[in-house]
Amino acid sequence: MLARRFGAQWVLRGVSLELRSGVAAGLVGANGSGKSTLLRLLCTLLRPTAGTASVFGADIASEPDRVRELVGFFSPVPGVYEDLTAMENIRFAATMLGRPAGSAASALERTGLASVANERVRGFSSGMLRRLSLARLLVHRPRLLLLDEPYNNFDAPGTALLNDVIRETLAFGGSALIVVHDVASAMPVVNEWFSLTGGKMSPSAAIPVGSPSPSIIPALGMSGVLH
Amino acid sequence: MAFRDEWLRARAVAWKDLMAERRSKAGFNSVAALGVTILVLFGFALGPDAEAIRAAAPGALWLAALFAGVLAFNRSYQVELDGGALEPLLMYPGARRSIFAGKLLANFVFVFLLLVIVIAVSLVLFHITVPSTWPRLLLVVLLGEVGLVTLGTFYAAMASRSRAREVLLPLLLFPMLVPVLLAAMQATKALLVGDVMHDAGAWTNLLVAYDVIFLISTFLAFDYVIEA
Amino acid sequence: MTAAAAFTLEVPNPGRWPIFGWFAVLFLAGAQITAFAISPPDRDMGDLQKILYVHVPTAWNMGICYLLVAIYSFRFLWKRDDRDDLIAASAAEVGTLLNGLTLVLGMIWARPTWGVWWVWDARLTSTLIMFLVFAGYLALRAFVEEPDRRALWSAVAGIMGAINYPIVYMSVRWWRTIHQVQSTPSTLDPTYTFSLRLNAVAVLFILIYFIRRRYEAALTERVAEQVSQAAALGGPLNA
Amino acid sequence: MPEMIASNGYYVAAAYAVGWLCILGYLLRLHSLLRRSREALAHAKTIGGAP
Repeated sequence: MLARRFGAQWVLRGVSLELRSGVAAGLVGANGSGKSTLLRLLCTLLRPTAGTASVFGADIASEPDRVRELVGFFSPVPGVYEDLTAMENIRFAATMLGRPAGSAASALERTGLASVANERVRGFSSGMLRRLSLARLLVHRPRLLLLDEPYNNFDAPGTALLNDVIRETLAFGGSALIVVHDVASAMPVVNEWFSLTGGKMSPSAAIPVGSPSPSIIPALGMSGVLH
Repeated sequence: MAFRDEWLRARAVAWKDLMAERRSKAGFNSVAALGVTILVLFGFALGPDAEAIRAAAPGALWLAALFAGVLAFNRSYQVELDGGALEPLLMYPGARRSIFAGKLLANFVFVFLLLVIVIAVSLVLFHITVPSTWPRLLLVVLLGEVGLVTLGTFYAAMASRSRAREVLLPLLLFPMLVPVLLAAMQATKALLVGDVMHDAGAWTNLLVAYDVIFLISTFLAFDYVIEA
Repeated sequence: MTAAAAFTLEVPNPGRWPIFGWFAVLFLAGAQITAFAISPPDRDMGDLQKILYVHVPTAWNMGICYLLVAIYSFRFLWKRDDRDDLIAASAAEVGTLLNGLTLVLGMIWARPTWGVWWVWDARLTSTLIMFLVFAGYLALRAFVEEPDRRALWSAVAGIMGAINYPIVYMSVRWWRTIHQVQSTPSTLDPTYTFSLRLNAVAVLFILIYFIRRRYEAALTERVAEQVSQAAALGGPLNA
Repeated sequence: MPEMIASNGYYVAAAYAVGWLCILGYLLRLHSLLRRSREALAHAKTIGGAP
């Protein structure tokens, strides 16, 4: 029963979710319902006040290092260094992730930023910034994708690219948890839907479940292993 | 194996900080200018009498490095805070002390360049003749700088992320720096006159002890600081 | 919702602490009067020595406060219990008060004894440095609003500050010292040491009372903060 | 040198005065802090309507 308290307010009161590998789960909920808190807990940016969660067997509280290896967080804030060029940013990410330097070039290629690789990020448009953080995700190749409103101000090719990356991750046995308002864009990839209201999570029957394998998700504590 | 990864990560963090600093140029020039300004002010404060200025030179030199250095410490986290890059940095796997090590390295290089300027200017302004013991003096300057940069980078990790950072960093940092500054100033003073009293050695050993204590304690504490 | 309930903070009730408060004040008065009564006039210091009966105990108890700050800061880092954070903060505030008092009393003692208000001596200077270190600690707590971050950072600052005290003391001591060589109580005549210890215990009672009530106020304020936050963000805390 | 001894008396008196001033001052601060925090709690409870 994962919970996180800010001061007094239980932002998450007992979220239980078990995500099987190869599954992309869509998460909807009003603003302030704790969606991004859940993501930030899963990627070890926040410590849970109560309860546990494990990502592919790695417990977020006791084994944060293993979790960080497995989890990629795609947030609305790109979080890149404006004084560095696109290539320098991604190469820095590759070094920090222990990935080969060459992976930076191919990631920029794939996200269509090869032409601006040596330009400083300061002048980039918001769409280009999103591609840059997607490139960072490509270098990382995490097994669990945590996507926070990924489709916002992303053009059509960008959305297609993002869904490709999600499918590739599911293909190699990874999973994705996508916090989203724009349900339509996520429809092609998401096969389960959940809603989060008032810090509590429940399988959301309201949204038609378009998943090819409608597996019933037991409402186990988040301590259920995502495998 | 793990140590090599941590070193690679630390070096990458240091390189990133220094590159961002070099690109924004304004940073170093303004900090160096401040250091020189402080030296000049010391000259005015202590009056034209050469003897008085020469006696106060060690103190002036280290205080100029301190006040100018404080600006550099807060700035070193600004590169993360401006672009919201702190969270991605915290999400890379690997021990977080490599982030601290990287920032430490970058600040050490930055403050070293600052010290080169401050020392050169003070040699001129304060009519200091380079003593025969200058190698030991260089060692003391480096050891003093290690203490300054270690504590400065550590406390800036907190101050840079809270309100009124310009006030909070000096308030947290200066009292903690008293032992390091005291030892550095005394050793510098002794060595500037050729260490006739032979007490520079004692102060230098003290400086080494302080650096070790503060390096160990800040490396252990950094994980808690950066986690919040 | 037991998990949630375990983490909410209960409001402390004053209980019999106010009575202890009165007892501590009276005990201090009594200790000072006894010290006056039984202490023989010191040959050279005249009755200046009486200042030491309040200066030295205050200094000792200041040390105890800073030790408490370090202990509860460590406990907080280990257990992450908000109460430890609030105790450390209360001990730091009381410690800083005693620190300031020690400095003022030191100056009042230095003036007639050495003819100057301030003396760059090892103990006085390191006490002054500690005052500045914990002024920084209190400023850090004031500047950081977010409770979790404030607690974590002040725990670290408190520990680093406590580590620094012996270091500052040793370095200033080698720099110079004309302070009375730390006369271990045993070397002085017994009535003097008895008076010192009696007053030290008295100040200790005051210290305990101050910290406990300051902690009570801080905890009540934190619970109020939580209750109002919970209300504002929907639903009482342990619904 | 009676004058020397006499003036010492001022310093001793000053020391104890400062001592007690600090204690009484802090007691007042405690009193107001306790009162204010209890008021804040009562106020918070009325808004929250917590049980």
